[in-house]
Formats: sequence, structure tokens, C-alpha cells
Amino acid sequence: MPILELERIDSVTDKSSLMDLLTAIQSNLLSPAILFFVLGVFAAVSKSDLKFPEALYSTLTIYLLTAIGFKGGVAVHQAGIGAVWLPALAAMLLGALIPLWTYPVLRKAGKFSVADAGAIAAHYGSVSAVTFIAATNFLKSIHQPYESYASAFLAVMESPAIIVGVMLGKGALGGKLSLRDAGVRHALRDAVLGKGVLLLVGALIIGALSGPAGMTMVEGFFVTPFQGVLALFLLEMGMVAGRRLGDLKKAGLFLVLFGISAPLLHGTVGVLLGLWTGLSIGGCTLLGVLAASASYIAAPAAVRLSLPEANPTYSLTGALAITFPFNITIGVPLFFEIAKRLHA
Amino acid sequence: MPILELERIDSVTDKSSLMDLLTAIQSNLLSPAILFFVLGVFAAVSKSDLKFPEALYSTLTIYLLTAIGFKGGVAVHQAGIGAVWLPALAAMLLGALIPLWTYPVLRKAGKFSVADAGAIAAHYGSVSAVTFIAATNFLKSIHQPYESYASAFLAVMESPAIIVGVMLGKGALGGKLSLRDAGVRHALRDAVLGKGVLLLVGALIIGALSGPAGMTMVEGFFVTPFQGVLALFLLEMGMVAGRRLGDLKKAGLFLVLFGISAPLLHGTVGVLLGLWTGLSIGGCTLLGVLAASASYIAAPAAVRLSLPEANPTYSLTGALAITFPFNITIGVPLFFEIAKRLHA
Amino acid sequence: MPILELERIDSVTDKSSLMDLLTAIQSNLLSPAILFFVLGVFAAVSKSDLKFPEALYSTLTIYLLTAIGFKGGVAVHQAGIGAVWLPALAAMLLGALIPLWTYPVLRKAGKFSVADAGAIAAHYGSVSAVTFIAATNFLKSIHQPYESYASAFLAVMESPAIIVGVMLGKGALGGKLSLRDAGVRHALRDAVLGKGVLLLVGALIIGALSGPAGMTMVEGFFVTPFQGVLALFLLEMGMVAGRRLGDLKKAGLFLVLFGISAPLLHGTVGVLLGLWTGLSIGGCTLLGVLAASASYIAAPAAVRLSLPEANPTYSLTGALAITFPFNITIGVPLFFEIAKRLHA
Amino acid sequence: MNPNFNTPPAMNLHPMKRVTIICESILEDRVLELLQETGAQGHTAFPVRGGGHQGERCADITETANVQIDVILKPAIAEALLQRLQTELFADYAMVAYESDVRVLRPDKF
Amino acid sequence: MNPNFNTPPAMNLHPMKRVTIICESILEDRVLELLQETGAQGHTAFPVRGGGHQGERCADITETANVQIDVILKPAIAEALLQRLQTELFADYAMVAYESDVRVLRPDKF
Amino acid sequence: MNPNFNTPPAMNLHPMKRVTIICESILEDRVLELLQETGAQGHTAFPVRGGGHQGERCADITETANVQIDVILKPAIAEALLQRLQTELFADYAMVAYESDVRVLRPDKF
Ligand SMILES: Nc1ncnc2c1ncn2[C@@H]1O[C@H](COP(=O)(O)O)[C@@H](O)[C@H]1O
Ligand SMILES: Nc1ncnc2c1ncn2[C@@H]1O[C@H](COP(=O)(O)O)[C@@H](O)[C@H]1O
Ligand SMILES: Nc1ncnc2c1ncn2[C@@H]1O[C@H](COP(=O)(O)O)[C@@H](O)[C@H]1O
Ligand code: NA
Ligand code: NA
Ligand code: NA
Repeated sequence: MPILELERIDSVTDKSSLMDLLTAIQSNLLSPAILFFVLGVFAAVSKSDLKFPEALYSTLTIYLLTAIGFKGGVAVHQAGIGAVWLPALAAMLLGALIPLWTYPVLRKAGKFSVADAGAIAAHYGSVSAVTFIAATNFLKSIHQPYESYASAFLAVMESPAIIVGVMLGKGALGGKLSLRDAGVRHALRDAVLGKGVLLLVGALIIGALSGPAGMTMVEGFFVTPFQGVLALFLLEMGMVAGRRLGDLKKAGLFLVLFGISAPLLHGTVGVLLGLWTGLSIGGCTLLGVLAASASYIAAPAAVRLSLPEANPTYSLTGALAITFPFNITIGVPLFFEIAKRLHA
Repeated sequence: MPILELERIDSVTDKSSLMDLLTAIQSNLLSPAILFFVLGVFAAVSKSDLKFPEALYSTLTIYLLTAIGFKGGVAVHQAGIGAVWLPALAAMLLGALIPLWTYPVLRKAGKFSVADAGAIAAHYGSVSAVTFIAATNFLKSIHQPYESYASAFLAVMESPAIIVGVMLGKGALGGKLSLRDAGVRHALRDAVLGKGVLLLVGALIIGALSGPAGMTMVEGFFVTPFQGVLALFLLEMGMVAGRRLGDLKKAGLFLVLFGISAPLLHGTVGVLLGLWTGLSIGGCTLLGVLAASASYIAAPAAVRLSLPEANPTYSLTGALAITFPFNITIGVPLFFEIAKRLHA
Repeated sequence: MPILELERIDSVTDKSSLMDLLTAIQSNLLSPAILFFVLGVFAAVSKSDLKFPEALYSTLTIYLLTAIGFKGGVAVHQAGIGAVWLPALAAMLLGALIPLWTYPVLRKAGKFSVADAGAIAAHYGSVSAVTFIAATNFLKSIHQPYESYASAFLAVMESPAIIVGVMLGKGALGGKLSLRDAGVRHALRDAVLGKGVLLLVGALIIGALSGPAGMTMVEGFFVTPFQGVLALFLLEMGMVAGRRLGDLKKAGLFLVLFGISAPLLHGTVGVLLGLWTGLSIGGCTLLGVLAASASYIAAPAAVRLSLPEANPTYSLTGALAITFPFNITIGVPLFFEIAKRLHA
Repeated sequence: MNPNFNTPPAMNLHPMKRVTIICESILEDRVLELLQETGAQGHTAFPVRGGGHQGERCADITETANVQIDVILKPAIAEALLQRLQTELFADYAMVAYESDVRVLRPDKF
Repeated sequence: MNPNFNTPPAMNLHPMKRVTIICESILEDRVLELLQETGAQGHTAFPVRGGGHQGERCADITETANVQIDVILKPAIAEALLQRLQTELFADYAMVAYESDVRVLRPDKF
Repeated sequence: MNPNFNTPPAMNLHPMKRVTIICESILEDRVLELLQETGAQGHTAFPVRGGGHQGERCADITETANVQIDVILKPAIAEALLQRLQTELFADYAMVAYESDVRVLRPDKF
């Protein structure tokens, strides 16, 4: 496995035009994974009796996090820490910073309470593993190489934003924050030991330790069926998102606008950061997607326990019913186009 | 993937004899899937403590329906709607018609109540996805090509019989039927949006939209492990069927006879219909198997809600403990033999 | 599939030294499966919120037992019963005999009650399928061929020790045993029909009946993802073992010593027995590992019902938190070294 | 009755009824509709297996699975709910329903 | 006792006992046999986790899982059932059992 | 009150309270801590779904799943437990809690 996952680098045409973007979006929309997401939304909206057992949802989550972490770890093993640390550090900082500008916007323009603004900021600063996976699939389908250690960025971006967002939501700006507060301790703990982070970071380390030899052993499980498992998972995510569509009214127009413009801004910043830290077009796309994505595995649990007065409807509806569908359908090919042009 | 799934067409010998049939049955009985079914029956009858978690049963069902629908959709993409619509329409009609002759037999000869006769007719007119999958496996194992879009027939045959059967069970023949009845509405709804139909038809459309490019992506999940998953599922089905063996006494001798002769008749009709609509030997076999099979996923739920006064023991025991084992062991090779002779 | 699963027989160097052992142990410790076990222990000890749904644990167990049984059965098919029966019989006898010397040690040196000593003896005479699988993975990773029908030994070693151990625990040595006792009947029943034995023996027979033709059909499910599934299962086993670490104090120092010295002794005896019955280095290693392993699937259930007055903390903590981790990390490469030297 | 046996309920606790319904999984949506019509403000549900007059329901496949639905409601409407269940569903389906006394802190919630 | 507190039961409801048994999963079959011997006409069961005097039973593996079995039965046999549970199983296994009052519409069913 | 209605409890049965708590899964650990502080000797828990004032909690993903926690305890501490739940958790989380009367054979166990 080379550092850039696909050897064949398609000579990217110069006249990257709106046509290119539309073609990319269209081909993305016709991939099985996205179509299964749409089927899930339809199942929820039409009130079909299709239901995934909770155990299946947990199992798919465990599988996807473990697989993506492990593959990234093997890539880190091959690329060496030397190549990874700089963009990883930049990614981490980006995650920590996003809540700092998101929070005031939510307070001022969105009129959200301190707790709600902190909670939403935490979700949008943290990242969504499934969005990341969908982006790697998109890159593979168009034969665009990328740094396969990019899932290391995913791993380090989960926690920082949650910690910063919770502190903001606890009133850090008003000087009301107490580090002895049980909620803050909970958030710090969950940010490090929550199952999302534990599986991603753990599998990453395992991959880095066992390297390509380890990969040979478990490839038939962590690689061969991977994309199909993602399709099944997106069917379930479609149902979850579809069931939340009804909450859009409660969430209000501002949140809908925010749920689309935040990823646009963060994604562009992410791509730029990738450019500055020397990532390829594929790598820039992935960093953009990570920045644009909003967490719905790690953040909700940590935030619910540490900012109980925040209404989870806002952050979950924004992350799941607005930003997630936007990113996997339009965001991913869009950030790829931006990365391509900026590299040109 | 060619339209006929296996390129190599074995020159079928002319002197198709009883020996051929026996060999085919024997090789079918020794396939892992069937043997796992037998193991399941043994586990149930010997009261072993082996139990599948309910979540595993649901997961396997979701997987099998999605995989078979998706594969069929890709085949439809390749064959073109032009090749598919005629046999599909014929299959659909057959499904709708089967209850019309099944119902009077059950009423007159079987002395079943109106509701019970309608319920059983609905089950036998509808189809069993797993029986269909077992048949495709059989054809693959003997290298017999078949129209790989045949799962489109499966998809369109699920619902019509349920609707017709429920109407009969509601007293349509006695003029008692009211379309405003909540039960009938439930049945119509479930026939279109029940999870079985939704997954099959949904995955079929996804396969048709994403085509071979999509297949390349998800092959490692929907194709590679498919037959092994079927074996595991049949282990569970064996336990379910084994546990129902005790109900055979309650069901009565007539139902046992019906559970074997109905598939014999319907299977032969199905093979003939395949012949008339231009299907290959493999395709005729599959249409025969579909007609012969009795539903135990879509029909039970819809019928239970719309014909509550029908005793589910009759239809479930017939479908699960008699017709399903008969079809996967003897029925499949038998309908293949019939198809072979009629093609000669 | 040849009888020795790997054709290329590495010319084993003569000067098998401590270095070899250390290298083998190290490479074993860096395999994904073992590293995932360690991650599981860490998750439990750090009280992360990572939890596997119970349905996933059952599913993984069913999968591993079925896969290992089936593969072994296909190997028996290829090797012929003639090659298998002698070492299988020897393995079975070894399983039945282990409790006979384990029990007095536990009574005298460990001061355990009659029931507790019988219960622990039953666990250590019976076998652990997952330890066996970890050993086959180790052999594969170092390209060491082994008799692939060795899982037949696993299948026949599960029950005998449970029966002997329960009889001892019921007071057989004091003449108090009554074969009409409900507990003893339960144990005999469970020893034959418990899910562990049923799946292993059942899948073995299915593999033997369907042979390589059957293997071709289900390979994509029972072989391709096998090692990765094992890694996931060991993550869960790590959590289970980690949560039991707290019970080590209750179990006492004697049990810790016993949990390490029993496998050392039994493993060496197993290797010797393999030598006498003509097994290869790989086969001797596997028989050693089987003898060294302690059951935690079949034995706990049977023993709990038949020896209710035995405290399950002792046997489960010993098997899960001491002997299992010891075997998969150090035991496996160690018994391989012993087998290598004895073959030289 | 032994006065020590039933400790007198504290002042802040308010009597409510709990109605428990165990039925075929397939009926869940219909029972929930019925609850809403009767005026229940919430419910709790989970899958169960069981056995009774309609035979064993061992929950290995959806068709033979049960669901248990617990609902806390004002005493006044508990019996009405049971009566409706009896009239509309008892005859045709595998089902058991019973009520019991419970006490809550926030009576207005139910 | 405050007369408003326990609303008088309606005429059509009949008193029954509910016996709840929480025990190691492994015991399920033995408890069900015992129920049958005592004369119970049905039962409801589901997997639970828990903790008590025998330590945490966190249900991640079958060996440490619990099951809860609820049975509605005639008041007369409820205590007999509890007594048998105590004599035959309480000493050796992780187990809790208790009874409570419930009311049903169809007393002949239990 | 109809004397036949509440059968007098047998001599060997001792009154206890059962407190039932239904809340967001995420709160499980906090509730268990609280139980321990109040003096409960054990508990039983299982995943449930449901609906109430905070909307549907359909348990398809962990974030919208509920857990039900049942605890048998001495009558004296039941209300204290409910009060603490109210003060510390009721305001912020989806949650319902209620108590009911049960009877056990081994009062010292709880
Ligand atoms: N006596 C009982 N105690 C507890 N649950 C019962 C009882 N009888 C029936 N059930 C439950 O109610 C379901 C339907 O009961 P039935 O309609 O009698 O078949 C059964 O599958 C059990 O889950
Ligand atoms: N006080 C309690 N309240 C509710 N459930 C309990 C209680 N004590 C024990 N249990 C349940 O009964 C099982 C066995 O209890 P024990 O025999 O005390 O270990 C525990 O695992 C819990 O599920
Ligand atoms: N009236 C009720 N009866 C039974 N369970 C309820 C009731 N109301 C709420 N619940 C349960 O308690 C959870 C939280 O309720 P709430 O705080 O009202 O949203 C719900 O998701 C239900 O599982
Ligand atoms: Na983000
Ligand atoms: Na049919
Ligand atoms: Na052993």
C-alpha cells in the first residue's frame, strides 16, 4: 500500500469548470452508498416498518471506526510519523478553533443560549467519521489518490472541539467556568475515553504497530467488505436523518442556513490548511471534508452529560438532518473541486 | 456480468432421466446451506440451548434482501428494461392469480374458514426470498446459467398475492368486502411499504441506477460472503422450522398434503410461464421456484394485521415447516428437471 | 487444500534458541488480534463507555465456532478418517484425564471445596476454541504448516472433561455420586447438546460431507474475513477479561499460579501426545495449545447448572483473566518452540 | 391489616396507575394509537418473549416476538384503556394487560 | 389513609399477583419448569443486566447475563411459588424475586 | 374496600418499595452512582424505547435510546431517592420515575 492510495494519478484537466463539478456531484449521487441513504430517508418518511436492530447500529459503528482507524494506522506505519505530524497538528488546531468563531455567530445571529451555542459549536468543530469515509469512497471512485494516513486527522480532530465547545457552553467567555465542575470533567473524560475516540485511536495505534504484515491478515474483513458495510450503514443513517426531518421546524430557519453555510466555510478553510501543510489534492479534500463535517457520535454523548441544559434537538438535527446529507451529497465533490483548483 | 450469469453453458444431455434428478437432488442435499438447515432442525428438535439473537435474524434478513435486490438491479441495468418487463409482468400476474384457485380448494377440500383460507392463499401466492436464493445457489453449483435479473420477478411477486388473499379473506367472494376497512388499508400499505418489499425494490432500483460501476464498489460485501451468510441464515431457519414441527398435528393432514402439492402445481405452472415468456432453463427454474414458494416474511405481518381472525399457526406452519423445507431440498432440483425437459 | 495447510515447509533451523522463542513471542504480540485484545483490556480498565451489544458477542461466537468446525470438516474429508481417528482419540482421552490430576491438586494445595475443585478441573480439562484459533493464526503468520483437520480435536475435547469434572465435583471420589442426580444429567446433556459442541461438531460433519466443493461456495464468508472477525472478537474478550481483573484478589494467589502452571504442564503433555500420535510440528503445537487452554463457553454453562454450589468466580476468572491471556500471548509461541525442539 | 406493612405514602407522592400490555410485536403501532386516543402522555416499550394461551412466543423471528408496553396514567383513564383493549384486540391477538398502583412526584406530567 | 389516595378499583377488575424473578440467564429453563409445576398459565421474559450481592452482572457475555421473568398468577399460588424459589434456588444462584398486586379484566386466563 | 380484593399478605412476606426509573441511556452511570449513595443494594437495568414530553425516543441510535432501571429498596429510602432524582436530574433530562409496593421473602437483602 503506497502512501498515496492509488498509484494511477489521473492527469487532472486544467479547465476545471462547473461541468466537472456537476459531473462529480452526479456520479457521487449515483453511488450505492448515497442511494442507500436516500432509500433510508424514504423508508423513514413513508413510515415503512423497516427498522434496524440497535445492536446492528452499534456493530456497524464499531466496525467502521475500527476499520478506518486500522487502515490509517498502517498508512502511518508506511509514511512515517515525520510525514504525518504537521498536517495532523494543523487539523487538531483547526478542530479546536472552529468553535471559537462558531459560538459568537450562534449567540449573536442565531440568538441561541450560552449552553446551546456551546453545544452546537462543539458538534461542528468535531468531526463525522462516516462523512470522512464517504469522502474516501468518492476519491476512490474517481481514482483520485490521497494520503491514506488521513484518518489520523480524523482521530485527532474528534476531541479538541468538544472540550472547547463545552467550556464555551459553560460560560467560559463570561468567566463563569469552573474546571472543578463535574460536567467539565465528564466532557474531558469522554473526549479522551469515549468509544469513538478509543476505537479510532486504538485501531490507529494497532495498525501502526502491526503494519502491512498485520494488514495482510485482516484485509479480508477490514477492507474487502468495507464499502458495502458503509452502504448498509448509510441506509440506517438515512432512516435516522429522515425521522429528524420533522424537527427542522423546531430547529428554525437559522439553523438550516447555518447547517449549510458552516460546512461551506469550514470546508474551504480545511482545504486551504491542507494546501499549506503540503497535502495532495485528495488529502486537501479530506481535510476540508473533516472540517466541514459535524459530529454525531462522540459529541452528542459528551455534550449531553456536560451541558444538560442545552437542547439536543438543535445540535442533532443540525448535524444529522442538515449538514450530514449536505456533505455526503454536495459537500464532498465540492471540496474536491476547490482542492483541485487551488492546486492548479 | 453477462445477462446469463454463467457464460459456460453446459451442453445439457438429452436423455434427462430419473438418474439426473436423483443426482441433482443428492448434490443439492449435500450443499453446506441445506446441511446447515438440517443442523438447525436437529438443534431445535433436540432442544439444544443454541439460540440466535433476534438482532442477528433481522440483520441476516436485511442483508439477504438487500444483496439479492441489488444484484438483480445491476442485472436489469445490463439487460435493459426491454428484456425484463414481459416476464416480470407475467410473474406478477401469476402471483395475483394463485390465491384465486388456492382459496376455493382451501375452503372446500380443507374446510378452512373464510379468513384462514384467504390467509393461507396470500402466503402461497406470495414468495420466499430465501427459497429463491437457494435456487440460484443450486443453479450456480451445477453451472446452469440463468437470467440474473430474475430477482426482479421476486420483487414484483411479493405484494399482489397478499392483496388478493386478504380481500378473499375479508369476504370479497361473499360481497362483504369494504375497501374502507382499516384491515384492508393496512394490507395495501404493508404490501407496498413493508420492509421486505421496500428493501428488495429499493435495492433493485439502486442496483439499476448504479450499475456495474456500483457493483465493483460493494461486491466484497454483497457478493463475496453471500453464500456463507445464506448458510448461517438457513441454520436459523432450520431452528425456526424445527420448533414448528410440533404444530404439524394442530395443522392437520390436509395442510401437510397441501403444503407439498401446492408447490408442485404452482412450480410447474411457473416453469411453463417462463417458457412462454422466453426464459432460459435457469430462468424457468427460478420462476417455477418463486411460484412454488410461500412467503414467511412479507405475508405474515400484513395478513396478521388485516385478517386478525385467521389463525397464524396454519399459514406459518405450512409455509415454514412444510413448503420451505420441501422446496429447498426436493423442489428446486425438481423444477430444474421439469424446465430442462420442457426446453428439450 | 492440502492436508498440511501450507505447502511451503520452511526449513526449520537447527539452533532453535531462546532468541527464536523471543522473536516468535514478539511477532505474536504485534499481531492485530492480540493488539485488539490489549485494547479491550485497556477499554475495560479505563472504564471507557465502549460496550459490545450482547447480540454481537453471540454472533461472533456462532461465526467462529461454525467457521472453525466447517474448515476442520473439509480437512477431515480430504485427509480421510484413517488419518484423523488416532490423534483424535488421544486428544479426547487427554481431555478426560486432565481433571483427574487437576482435581487433587486443587483440593490439597489450593484448599478448594469438592465442588469448586471439580468445577475448575472441568474448565481446565475442556478447551477454548478462540485460543485454538489464535494458535492457527500464529502458525499461519510464521508459515508453519499444520494438520488442518486439527479442529476435529477441538470438537472432541470439549465434553469429556466437563463430564469427569462434574462427577468429581459431585463427590465421585467420596462415593457420593448418583447418576440419577438431576445435575449430573444436566451436565451430560449439555456436554453433548450445548451450543458450543453442537456448532463445532455439526459444522465439522457438514464440512466433511460437503467437502472442497462446499468450501468453494462458502469460502468468501467462512475464510476470507475470518482473521479480522477474530480480531474484533478479541477486542470484546479483552474487555471481558479486563473487567474480571478486579476479581483476581478474590481468586487468590494460588489460582493465579495455577492459571499459569496448569497450561505449562498440560501444553507440554499435549505436545508430547501429538509427537507420539505422529502429528507435525504445527499439529503438536495445536494439541499442546488445546490441552493448555481452559474452556469459557461450554464449561461455565454446564458446570453452573450441575454444580451450583461451586463459586463461578474462581473458574471464570482463572480461565478468562489468567489462562486465556497467558496462552494467546506467551503460551502459543512457547508450545510451538517445544514442539519444534522435540521434533528435532 | 398490619399498620407497619403498608408504609403510609409520603405527602409529595401522587397515585397513578401503571397499565402493562404484553402483545404481539406487530400490534405495537395499533396499541400506541389507542394509547394516544385514551389520553396517555407517554409510554415505554421493549421486546419480550413469553408464553400463554396462544402458545410459546419465543421471539427468534419477528412474527413470534412480543412487545411489552408500560404506560403511567391518571387512575381515571386506566380502566377505560383496559376496556378498549379488551373490546378491540383481546379476541384476536396474543395479549395480556393488567394495571397496578404506582406513585409519582409530578402528577401533571401524566 | 387518605381516601383519595387509593382510588377504589372498578368492579370489572380482578386482583392477581405479579411475581417478578430476576436471575442468571442460565436458570431460565429451570424457573419455567418450576412455574409450570406451580400452576402458572403463562409468563413473560426478557434479558436484563444488573448488580446485587453476587456482584455486577453486566450481560456482555451469556455467562454474566440475567433474565427477568414476570408471571401473573392467582394470589393463592404466588407465595407458594416464592417459597419454592427460595427452597430450591435462592441459596445457589444470583437471584431476586418479589410479588406485587395487579388487576386484570379476565381472571380465568391466569 | 372489598376484603376479597386485596388478599392479606402472608406472614413471611415483607414490604419493600420498587422504584422504577426510565431515562436517557447516557444517564445510566449517573443514576447508578446516585442509587449507591442513597443506599440501594442492587439494581436491574435494560434498554427500552419510549415517548413522552421530550418527544419520541426510538432507540435506533444510542443518542435516542432509553434505559429502565428497577431497584427494590427499603420503604424508608424510596422517597429520598425519588427526591434526589427530581432535584438533580428531572429538569434537564428525558426521565420518568415512580414507586410501587412489592413484597419479598428476604428483607435483609435490600
Ligand atoms: N400469566 C402470565 N404472566 C405473564 N405474562 C403472560 C401470562 N400469560 C401470557 N403472558 C404474556 O402475554 C403473551 C400473550 O398471552 P396469550 O394471549 O395468553 O398467548 C404471552 O406470549 C406472554 O408474553
Ligand atoms: N435491590 C435490587 N433491586 C433490583 N434488582 C436487584 C436488586 N438486587 C439484585 N437485583 C437483581 O438480581 C440479580 C441477582 O441479585 P444477587 O443475587 O443479589 O446478586 C442482580 O444481578 C440484579 O439484576
Ligand atoms: N406516561 C408514561 N408512561 C410510561 N413511560 C413514560 C411515560 N412518559 C414518559 N415515559 C418514558 O420516560 C421517557 C422520558 O419521558 P419524558 O421526559 O416525558 O420525555 C420516555 O421516553 C418514556 O420512555
Ligand atoms: Na467539523
Ligand atoms: Na408462491
Ligand atoms: Na484444556
